[in-house]
Parts: sequence; C-alpha cells; structure tokens
Amino acid sequence: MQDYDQFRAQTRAWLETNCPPSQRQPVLEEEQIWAGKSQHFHNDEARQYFEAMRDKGWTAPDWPAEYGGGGLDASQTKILEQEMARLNCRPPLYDMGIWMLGPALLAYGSEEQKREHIPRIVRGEVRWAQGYSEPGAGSDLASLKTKCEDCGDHFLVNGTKIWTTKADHADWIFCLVRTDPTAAKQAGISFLLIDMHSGGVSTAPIKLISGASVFCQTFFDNVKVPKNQLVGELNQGWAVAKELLKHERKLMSSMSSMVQDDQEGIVELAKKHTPTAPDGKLVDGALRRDITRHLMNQRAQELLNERLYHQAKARAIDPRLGMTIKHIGTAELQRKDELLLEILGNRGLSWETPSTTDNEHTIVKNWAYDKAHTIAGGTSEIQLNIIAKRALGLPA
Amino acid sequence: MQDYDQFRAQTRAWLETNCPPSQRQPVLEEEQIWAGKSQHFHNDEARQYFEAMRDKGWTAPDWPAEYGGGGLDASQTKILEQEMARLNCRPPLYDMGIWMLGPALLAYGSEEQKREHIPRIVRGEVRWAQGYSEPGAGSDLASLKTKCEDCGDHFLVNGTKIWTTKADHADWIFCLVRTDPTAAKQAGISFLLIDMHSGGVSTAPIKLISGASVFCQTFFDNVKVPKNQLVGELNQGWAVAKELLKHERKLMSSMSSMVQDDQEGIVELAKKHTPTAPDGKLVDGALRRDITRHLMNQRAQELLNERLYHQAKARAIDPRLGMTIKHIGTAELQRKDELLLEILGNRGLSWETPSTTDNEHTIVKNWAYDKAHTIAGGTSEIQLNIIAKRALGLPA
Amino acid sequence: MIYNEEQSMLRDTLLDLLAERSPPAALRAWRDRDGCASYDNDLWQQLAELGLGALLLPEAHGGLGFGYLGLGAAMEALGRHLALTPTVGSTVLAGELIERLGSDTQRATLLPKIAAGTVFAVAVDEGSHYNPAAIGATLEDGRLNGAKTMVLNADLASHWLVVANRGEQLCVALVDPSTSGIAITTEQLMDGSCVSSITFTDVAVGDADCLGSGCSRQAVGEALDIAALATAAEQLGGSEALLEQTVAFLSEREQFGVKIGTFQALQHRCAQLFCELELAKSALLGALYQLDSGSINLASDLASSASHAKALANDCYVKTSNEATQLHGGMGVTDEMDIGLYLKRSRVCNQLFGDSRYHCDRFASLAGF
Amino acid sequence: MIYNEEQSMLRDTLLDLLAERSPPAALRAWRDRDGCASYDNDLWQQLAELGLGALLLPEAHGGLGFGYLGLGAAMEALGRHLALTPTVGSTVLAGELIERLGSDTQRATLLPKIAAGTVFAVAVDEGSHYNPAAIGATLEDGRLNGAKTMVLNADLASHWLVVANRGEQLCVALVDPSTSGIAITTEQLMDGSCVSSITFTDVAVGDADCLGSGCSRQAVGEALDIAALATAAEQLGGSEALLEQTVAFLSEREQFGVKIGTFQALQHRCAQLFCELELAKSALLGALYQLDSGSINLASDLASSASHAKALANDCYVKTSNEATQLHGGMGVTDEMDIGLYLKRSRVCNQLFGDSRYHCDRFASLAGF
Repeated sequence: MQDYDQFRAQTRAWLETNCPPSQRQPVLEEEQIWAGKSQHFHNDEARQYFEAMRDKGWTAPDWPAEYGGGGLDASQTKILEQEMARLNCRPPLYDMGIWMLGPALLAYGSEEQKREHIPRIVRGEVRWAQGYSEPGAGSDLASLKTKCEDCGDHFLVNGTKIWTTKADHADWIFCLVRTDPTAAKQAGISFLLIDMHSGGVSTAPIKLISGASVFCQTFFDNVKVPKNQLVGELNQGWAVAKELLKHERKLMSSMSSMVQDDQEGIVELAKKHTPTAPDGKLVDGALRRDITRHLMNQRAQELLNERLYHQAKARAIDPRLGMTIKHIGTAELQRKDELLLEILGNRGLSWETPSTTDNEHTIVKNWAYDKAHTIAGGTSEIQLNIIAKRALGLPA
Repeated sequence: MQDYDQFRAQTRAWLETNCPPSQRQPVLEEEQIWAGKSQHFHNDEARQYFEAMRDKGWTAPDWPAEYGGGGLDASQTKILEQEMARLNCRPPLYDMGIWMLGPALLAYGSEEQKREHIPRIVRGEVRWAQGYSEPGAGSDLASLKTKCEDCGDHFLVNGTKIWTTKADHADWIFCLVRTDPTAAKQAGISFLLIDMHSGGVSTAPIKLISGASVFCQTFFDNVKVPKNQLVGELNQGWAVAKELLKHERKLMSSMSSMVQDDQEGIVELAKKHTPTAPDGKLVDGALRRDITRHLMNQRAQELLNERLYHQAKARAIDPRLGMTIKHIGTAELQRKDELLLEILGNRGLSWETPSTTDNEHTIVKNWAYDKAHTIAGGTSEIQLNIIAKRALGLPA
Repeated sequence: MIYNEEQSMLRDTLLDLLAERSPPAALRAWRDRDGCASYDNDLWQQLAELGLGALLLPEAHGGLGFGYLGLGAAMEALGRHLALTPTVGSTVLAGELIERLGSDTQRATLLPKIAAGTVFAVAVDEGSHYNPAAIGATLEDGRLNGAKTMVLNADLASHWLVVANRGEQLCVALVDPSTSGIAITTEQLMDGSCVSSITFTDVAVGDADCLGSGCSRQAVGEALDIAALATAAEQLGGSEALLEQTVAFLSEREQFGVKIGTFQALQHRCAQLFCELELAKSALLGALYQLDSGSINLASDLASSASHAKALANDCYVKTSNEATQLHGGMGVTDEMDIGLYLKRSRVCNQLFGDSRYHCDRFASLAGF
Repeated sequence: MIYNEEQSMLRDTLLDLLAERSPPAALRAWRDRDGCASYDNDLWQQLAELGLGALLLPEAHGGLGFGYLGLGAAMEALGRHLALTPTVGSTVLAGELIERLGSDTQRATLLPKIAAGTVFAVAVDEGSHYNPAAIGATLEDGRLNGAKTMVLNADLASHWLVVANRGEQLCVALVDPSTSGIAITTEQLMDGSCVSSITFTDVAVGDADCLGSGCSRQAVGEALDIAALATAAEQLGGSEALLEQTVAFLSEREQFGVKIGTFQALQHRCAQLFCELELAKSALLGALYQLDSGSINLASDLASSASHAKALANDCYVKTSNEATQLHGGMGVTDEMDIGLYLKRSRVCNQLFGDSRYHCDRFASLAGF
C-alpha cells in the first residue's frame, strides 16, 4: 500500500507539471487529439501534453511496457485515472487502436503482430478504423459477405464495410472478413488487419439526416493483404470480434456520457419559451408533467448507474442490469430531444440559419443525430431481444 | 316499393299494439328474456311481448317460414329493425342459437337437423351454449383436444370446454371436437351438437377478477352423442366454425356497444373529484390532457365507424379498416377505465361496500371486467397479427 | 366521408404528375441548392393548371368546386410526395379569407386570380408558438405596424394579407409587398421549405385595402382551422407513404436468414401505426365531410373538429416518422433515404397551424373543462 | 444501494416464512371470508418475532437497526407475497412519528411497544385524493374534531395517532380508540385489505397526549415520505413477482405448436417491463441508501426522492399488473390465478401515500417549475 501512496503522490505531481492548463478543460470535439498520419494539435500545450504522456506510455497505461505501454498494474491504472479525473486532464489520445484493437491484439495477436502494431498504437503513429458492419449485415453481423480469398502468398479482399468511423482519416483498419463461404455463418469469419494505403481501398463519406458525419463506407476492390496480418486462427475471427464488441458497447455508452451537454437545462428552456405563473410554475400542466417524467427517468438512470457501481464495489454484480443500460439511455435521450424541440416550437424548425441561436442549433442537430443512437452499437430491438432471452430467460 | 311501405305501416301498427311500455325501455341485464328450460319473465308484459313476437317468427325474422322463422326478405327485415329501433323495442329473445347456431345450421345442417332444431330455437324452447375454447386452446383454437370417438352407433366425447357462456343454464351446446387426432390440426375437427342433459356433462362456473361471471367450464366425461348430431361432414367442422367465428366477432363488438353506460361523463366526474378553476377548467393540466386524449380517440373511433358506414353505402369497403375495430375499441375502453379509476382516487378502490355509490361501484367493476375485452373474441395480439399480415401484407 | 369520383381522380392525377415531376427526392435537391424559395414556380404553374388554385372556390369565381374533401385528396397527394406548394398559404388561407370577408368587388377581383394560380400570402403568427388569439400587429390611422413570423410563401407572393388589430376589431389588410416600410427575411427550415419573417413599420394601408368591414375574428379563425385541416391531410398523406415504405423495406430486408418483416415485435408496431393512421384519417374525413355537407356549426364545431383532426394528425406523423426511421435501421438515419425528409417535414407540419399542445388545450376549453 | 448480508437474510427469511404461512393465494381466502380486518394477527405475531416491528428503531428502544434498506428488503418480501400487515401503518408511520416528535418519555414508553409488535394506527388523510397539506381536523381546547379516511389498521390498533391543526401549528395527538366521541367504519377495498374512516366529535385529548410540542409539520412530512418509500418497496416486490410469474407462464404455455414466450412482441414487452422495474428500483434504493447514509437533506431532498421513487413504483406496478393480466390471456382474468390479486393490490398501493399525479406535481414544484 505504501508503494501505491507513493505512486499516487508522484503521479499527481507529474500531472500537475506536465498537464498544461488548456488540457485540463472539458475537451471540445475539434480539440481531440487523434492518432495517425493526419494528427494535429490545436495548440502547443496539446502537443506537449500528448508527447509527455506518450513517452511515459500513459496513452495505454496498463499495456505491457515491453510493447511501449505504461506497464501499470490494475491499482496503479486506477490511481492514474483518479488523478487525471481530479485535475480534469483530457484523454491524451483518441484512437480505435487504443480503445479496441490493442486489447484484442494483446490477447489474440502473434508476437510478431504485437511488436509491429502495439508500439505504434501507443505512440499514436497509426490511426485505426473498424470494419465490421456491411450494408447487408447490421444486426445480423455474422452474415457479413466481404470476401477474403487465400491466394497462396497473400489474401485477396473484395467487399465493402459501412459505418467505418473516420475511415477517411485512418491508416489501418481491422476487419471481419469471410474466409470460408461454405461454413456455418460464424464459423467462416476471420479477423484481418488491412493497410488503408493498399491499392484498391477507397472510402466515401456518409451523410446523415443530421448532416455531415464521421461515418464512411469503405470499399475493398481486389486488395492484397499479407498473410501475416491475420489475427488468430483462420476462420476463428468471431471469437476476436466478440471480445471487441464488448469494448464497443462499453465505448458507445461512455462516449454518449462523454458528450456532456452544457446546454441550458430543459426547465430553463421551457420557462423561456412557454408561459409561467407568478410562482414560477409552467402554465402548461401537460408540458410540466412531460418534463417531470423525463427528469424522473433521467435521475433514475443515474441511480441505476450508481447502483451498478455499488454492486461492483461489493463484487455482487447483477449481470442483467448492464443489459438494460443502452436501451434505457438512448430511448430517454430521444424523448428529451423531442421535448426540447416541442418547447422551442417554431424556433426548433430552423437548420443553420442566421436567426437561430447556438443553443437552438445544437438542440435541432442533436435531435436529428440522436436518432442514430437507438440503432448504432446494437439496435434497441436487439437490446430488447437480449434482455428477454438473457436477463429474463424467455425461450429462444 | 308500395308493398314495403305497406309492410312498414303494418309493422309499426303491430308493434305499437304488441310491444307494451315496459318492453320499450333500455333492457337491464336481469330483464333479458333468455331461451330454454329456465326461461323466465320479469313481468307479464315481457311474456306477452315474447309470445307475440315468437308467434310471428320475429325472434328470427329472416329465417325461412318453413322452419318457424319470420320468412322476411332482407328489406323487410331491415324495416322491422328500424321500426323496433324507432319504438325502442327490446330484443324479444336472447340465445346463442338465435345469434350463431341458427345461421350455421341453415347453411350446413341436414334437412333432419334443421327440422329438429331450428323451430325450437325460433320458439325459444332450447337454450344453446357454445363450446369452442379449451384451457389449452385459446388463440390457437385449432389445437383443441376434446376427443370424439366413433363408437359405431354413437360418438363418445371426452374433454373440456372453457368460456362456455351461461352453459349452466343451457339445454344444448354446439361444440368443436377432434375426430381425427392424426390429421393436420384444422383437418381433424368436427362440429357436433350435444344435449347438455346427457350423462357425463357437467359445468362449473368461472369466477373472474370482476366477480361472478356468465362464463363456465364445461366437462364431457364419456358422453354419448347420437351420430345424427354431427353438422356437416366428419372432419370438416373447421369450415362451420369459421363461419360462426365471424358472427362471434361481430357479436362481441355489438355486445360491448349494447352495454350503453348511462354513467356520468368522464369530464363531469373529473370536475366532481378534482379541483377546477373559476372558468371551469380542470386545475390538473396533466389530467386535463389525458381526458382530452381519451375523448379525441373515442370521437375518432365513432368517426371510423361512420366512415365504414359511408364506405358500405358506396359499396367501396376497405376491408383493412374493419380489422382495426376490436383492438382500437377495447384498448381505448381500458384506458378510459384506468382514467376513471384515477379520478376517483381512494373512492375507486372500494368493492361492494356500503359507502360506495352505484356509479363508483360500476366504474370499479367495469375496470376489472373490461380487462377481458382485449382477450375474449381474439386477443389484441392476434388482432395485431391479423392487421400486420392481412391489412399491411407483412410476411408471415 | 369518402372521396367521390372526381376527388379520387384529382388525387390520382396529382400522384402521377408528382411521381414524375416532383418525387420525394426532389425535396433533397431543392433543399441543397443555393438560395432559398418557398416553392418551385414551374411546378406550381403545372399544378395550378390542374386546378390546385381553384379547388375550393365557387364556379362563379373560376373555382372548380372540388369541395373540402377534394382539398383533402389534393393535400394527401402533396403530402405523400413531400411537394412544397403554396396550396395551404394561398389557395386555402387567402382564398377562404377573401371568400368569407371580401366585398363583392374584392371577391370578384381577387378570387379569380387565386383560382388561376396567382400566389397570395397570409401573415398571422407572431410568436414562437402558434397562437392566433394573440395578435400584436396594429392598423391605426392608415398605418400598419408589427412583426410576423412563419409566413408561408411570402417570398414569392404578389399579394399579402396581414391580420392586425384595428381598434377593438381584427382586420385583414391587403398589402402590396413592394410598399415602403416593409422588411422581409426568408429562411430555410429543417425540411428544406422556407418561411418568412416580416416587419411592418408605418406601412401605408388604405381603408379600402382591408377585406370587408367589421370584425374579422371569426372568419380568420375559420380560415385558419381549414388551413389546419389541409395541413392534417398533408400529414396523413406523408404518414401513409412512410408506413408503406416501411412495410416494403421490412418485407425485403433480410437478417438472420429471414425477412425482418416476419419479426412479430416489428409487425405489431406497424399494425399499431396503421390503427393510429386510420383513426386520424377518420377524424380528418369527418371534419371535411361536415364542411362539405354544411352540417357543421362554423362558430363552434369547426374549431373543435379542426383541433381534433390536427392533434391526431400531428401525433400520427411524428410517431410514424420516428418509427419509420428506427425500423429502417442504419439506412434510416442516412440522408440517402427519403425517410429523413419525411421526418423533418413532419416536424414542420407539426408546428404549422398549431401543435398538439395547442390543439388539445383548445379542444378541452371548447368542451368546457 | 445494495442490501447487506443482514438485510438479504431478513428478506429471505421473510420470503420463506410467507411462502409457507401466507402465499399470495392466502389473500384470496382472507378477502372472501366473512367480516373484514386489516391484517391477520396470528401472522403478524410471527412476523413481529422476526422483528418487523423493530426494523427501524434504535437498539436502545428495542429496535434492530436494519436501517431503511432493511425496511425496503422487508417490504419487498411482503409485496411479493401480497401479505397484509401493519408494517407501514405502525412500524413505519407511527414509529417514525414517535421517534421524530416524541418527548424522551414518550419515546421510551411507546417505541418499545412498537418494536414488540403492538400495533398503532396513524390518521392523516381526509379526502378522496392523498393530500396531507390539507388537514381539516382540529384540536382546540382539548377537543379533537374532524373526519379521517384511509386509516391503515385502525380497526385492530390499540393506539391511534391523529394529525390535526392546533392553532397555526400541526400536532399529532395520541388517542385511545375507546374514548367517547369516536365513530369508526372499517370497509374492505378491492384487494381484500381494509381501511377505516373515523370521525372525531369533541374527543377529549390532553396536552400531554400530543407528541412533543411545537409544530409537527416537517416530521409528519418526513414520516409520510418514508411510508411512501416503504409502499414503493412493496410495489416493486409485487411487480417483480408478477414479471417472474409472467415469464414462467410464457415459457410454459404453448399455442401454435410453440411456447408463446418465443413470440418477439411478447418478449419485447417483458423486456420493457424489466427495464422500467430496474429504473424504479434504482430510484427507490437510491432514496433508502441516502437515508441510511445520512447524506440526505431531510427538509428538501427527502420529499423529492420520495416523490421520485413513489411515482415510478406506482407506474411500474400498474403497468406490470396490466401487462401480466393481458399476457396470461384468458387465465389472467379469472379469479383462479393470483394475477388478479396483484392487479387489485397494485391499485390500492397506487393511492396509498399519493398517486403519480400527486407526486409528479410535487416533484416539479420542488424543482421550481
């Protein structure tokens, strides 16, 4: 324990020295430090902070030091997180390699693959994208069709992946590909790393109902991939994928909680746009109840998360609770968006017009964008299937 | 046309003479004139009215005169209905034989069966019950198991039927029975008439959540049935049943509209039990909207029915509309019941206690009883299946 | 409560024309081009030739007498194809106001113009929520002052009608858009349609430039209610198109080796949408039928019927568009599909002539509680 | 926000005892027998031996110190088995009032009685809807006057506590049920439970018979909020039992050759119920945990937390009981199944200590809007 106290003190001191003021504020989207060829820093402090963290391996604090990671144990990692949180330190690096591929490579990759890829992920030299979904394979991911043929000294890949986040800025992509079209669905899938700079790879941005988006469709047209980029055994990619999917779902829910809206509260907005009585109550009793319902649900969600935290602390986790989080959170978010739009009335109909305020603009854009939350990362329908079968045990 | 005018005048005069004042008021449940052995009349006028109608065959006005029916054509039948409605004449006879079995026997019965049963139905001498559902065969009626074996000179019936309305007062029952256990579900079912006074038939009343009910469970324990009581061909009973089911669904919806509540309106009730502003508005804005929503839905339902009437008049019926009626009506009725209960507050919790008013008592009992409406006569889930597949054409 | 032969034919003709000339996808292109305008004038000229300006007017003034059910049939077709036209703003709102309020001369002069497709705009709204009872604009001593928002097709209209207080009374002033003292801003809404905000500063309006004399309050109310019904018809046309497209998608898309339209949870949701659509259509058709048959008490029943129909249409279109988006999965949230166009149009229609909060409140007040 | 070992054990012990001694079906027999009584005294004596009277009290007064989470654990078990007991009326409501308001002597005299299972009743409500802010009963010149309704276990209690106005202040009067001037009627509610209506006409109450001195308003509010939380725990126990029974039924019942639990529409409805149950449980556990940890501001946060938890529990139990009835098909509406017992109990719990309209209104007012 003594060591940990010392580690905490040292970490705190180090962060206070090396995390400059501008990196201690809530991070704006345009100031996020992403990995890879198009990495850029919005100011010098950001670069200094990134480089200092990178050099300690704290972009991936609990990965083994031999591959460039921080080499911290679980307690040290927790301490680092706590100290970073205490100072409001921003995440030093954004990358799908950090969040998702790294843990999978450490678990399933060959020694050669770890040596080739992990250090570059830690150092933010390569930006990774994820290639899972296809136009015909969404909820039913295992029906994916991107074809990967064994051509002796290399694989040949043909097909397309959709919802590949920021693939147009990525250097590499990890993909699920079909290597045995005759096997039962999950049994013919492999996990492959593909250099986005290879011949035959192209991307096209996807425009959403909310406007331009971070999503792309990625096309593979006779792309040659060296055989040493296969992770795990041939046709055993589904196991790697399932591991990663867990991280994705966790990521999705933490991402949506990361987008802290510093918007006006819904109550303030309602008071501004609809009549109030002298005692401050909303005159529209129906609106007042709708807002109340939303606030009650939102508060209950927070308490559900707190309950999970208490369960974890007591090592008495009820695994059924976690299954409800995504559906509950995304459905309530959409209800809130609809309420906000109603409250704005005519002012909630504008789209990037001069007379709209920033806040109004954000509300309208969020309303449209958040429609995707009940679809991406496992549709609500799939979530309900999972709850019904796994939490409640209803027959398949 | 001259004849019809004359028929109308004669009918009107006849009804004015033969329908006594007490039979021109909305009928109370305990004053309904049922057929059969336990027939009783609440007063002499009721008996006179019944006998007069019976002797003209107007208990079944459009059935052939040769079997004791009224022998009226469609226009005359319509005129009789209109004239009865004009004077508020009560239905002269209540019986499943009149409503359901009669039309089926006329369509599918043998000459001998018609001569045996129809006149007695018309004259109200026999009360009929319906034996369709079984404890294990509800929504999936065709999975019924009541066994009917061919024993040479008679059938032997074993099994049980549920939801047999007023079977404890019935003289006969028409049943669906399984005559071929090896055939595909619908293909092994026959339609059989069973004398309730046969040895081995017994009934037990079903108590509902709303209290005592008209429903029974009926048991058949080695009941011998003469072979001439089979209606239609052996194993062809499903066709007869489908015909009858149409009548049942029509009956269910007309029955629920027959129960005209002369209750206080929901608005008046809310004004009595919750605060109102000086201008008469309900102070609870959320309750006010909930009531508004209900009234809007109720009014829309009435207009949906009116639309169906206009379509029928123009011979341009959209068959999809009719599929929605039962689900829409029963769901809204339950929402109304819930609202009424909420409005009553503590007073809506009582159950036959001295301090409850009749109106409160009715509200609470209806609330409980109406829970059955989304189940009986085809569950809401089955209705939604039908709409999805037949109205919308979604794949099976 | 059903369309007669002429009304059905009108709808079908419109559907054919729009399918070719202005399918839903045309709204995407219209939205994405530079500049903004409330409707495509070339398209409107074609539609006006079919009679969209003359739907409601008496034959004496160049009208075609399609009746209110005919208006519903036309709006349903426009709603199905997401067509932006001045039908509600000009044909309905201006037409009804002139018909109800205009002097004989005004009716004889102006109604034939509307019938021929000349576009009028009517300015009523002033706040962020529809509330025609709270008019702040004034006409005093021949000067019009005030600010209007959400004015439909004002950017292209040659004639404006402005609702304002004149002393204790409400009047409808005929204003030439080129009069001095007028400032107009036209902005695009989320669906690609445009509305204008207009301020009037000491704009000269002669007494003869008001529609009729006396108070216009009831007539303005009636015209707005009929515009609400027209909008409801558009909303239900859109809802029906969305439900059809969703059913088609579910019947085609495969996951887990089966058509996803076989999944019972999705079937029940579609069935529920169908029920709500048919209820809302019944409310609308009931109101239109009453108007046509003259069996409606304009002073009381029309308001209640309009609130009934508009509230149900609002909720139907909002819910159907949300469900359609979700049931289309990933594709539903891309701009590539038309679903998003309907989604946004539904929110604009939801506010036009009153959202459900407004109409539920009014319905209850009219019912005395 | 999780039960500790003692609390879990308390719940499990209760569940075992009740499963044998008072399963849900016992409520049907209790309801159908002649006469009416608010609880079964033999059962209560057994439960009191397990400590149901002493859950919350400090050890000095014979309490067991299970804490508020312990109260939740116990009420959950009672709710699952539909057991009628004086726990809320006596242990919680009377116990909290005496604990919070009583003089040292009163606490030392009365609390051990409650702990030992002596039953007290507390009379607050007066109207058809829960509204503790509107108390009409008065205590003036040593005379108590007024009428109370929905009084829990007053028929069998040996001590009554009556909330009344004394001048500008609220007081809680200790009344002996046998005092003259009292008229009591006890009637059965739809679920088989009983409540009493009591009128007090010039009933003699000495100054020393009031709990403490000074105004009791805040303490009464706190006690009622804790009773609301206890009721919420009962409601969620009932909801959970219903959901389990429904899942079991769906997993067993066959139609069309398959278990009906394989139908996706039914699966999604059950999954939705589970989500709402867990949300409501989180609200409840959050409030109980805050009370136990002393981290709650009694004057402000408790009211808000109690309204939050009770509103969600109300809606959860009402919805779950409706869905359970429907999903059980024909059997669900027969009195043979226990589902109907839960259905009716849910409606009674819904009114006790405030329905959702009351609590939503209060939550909003406390949040300043």
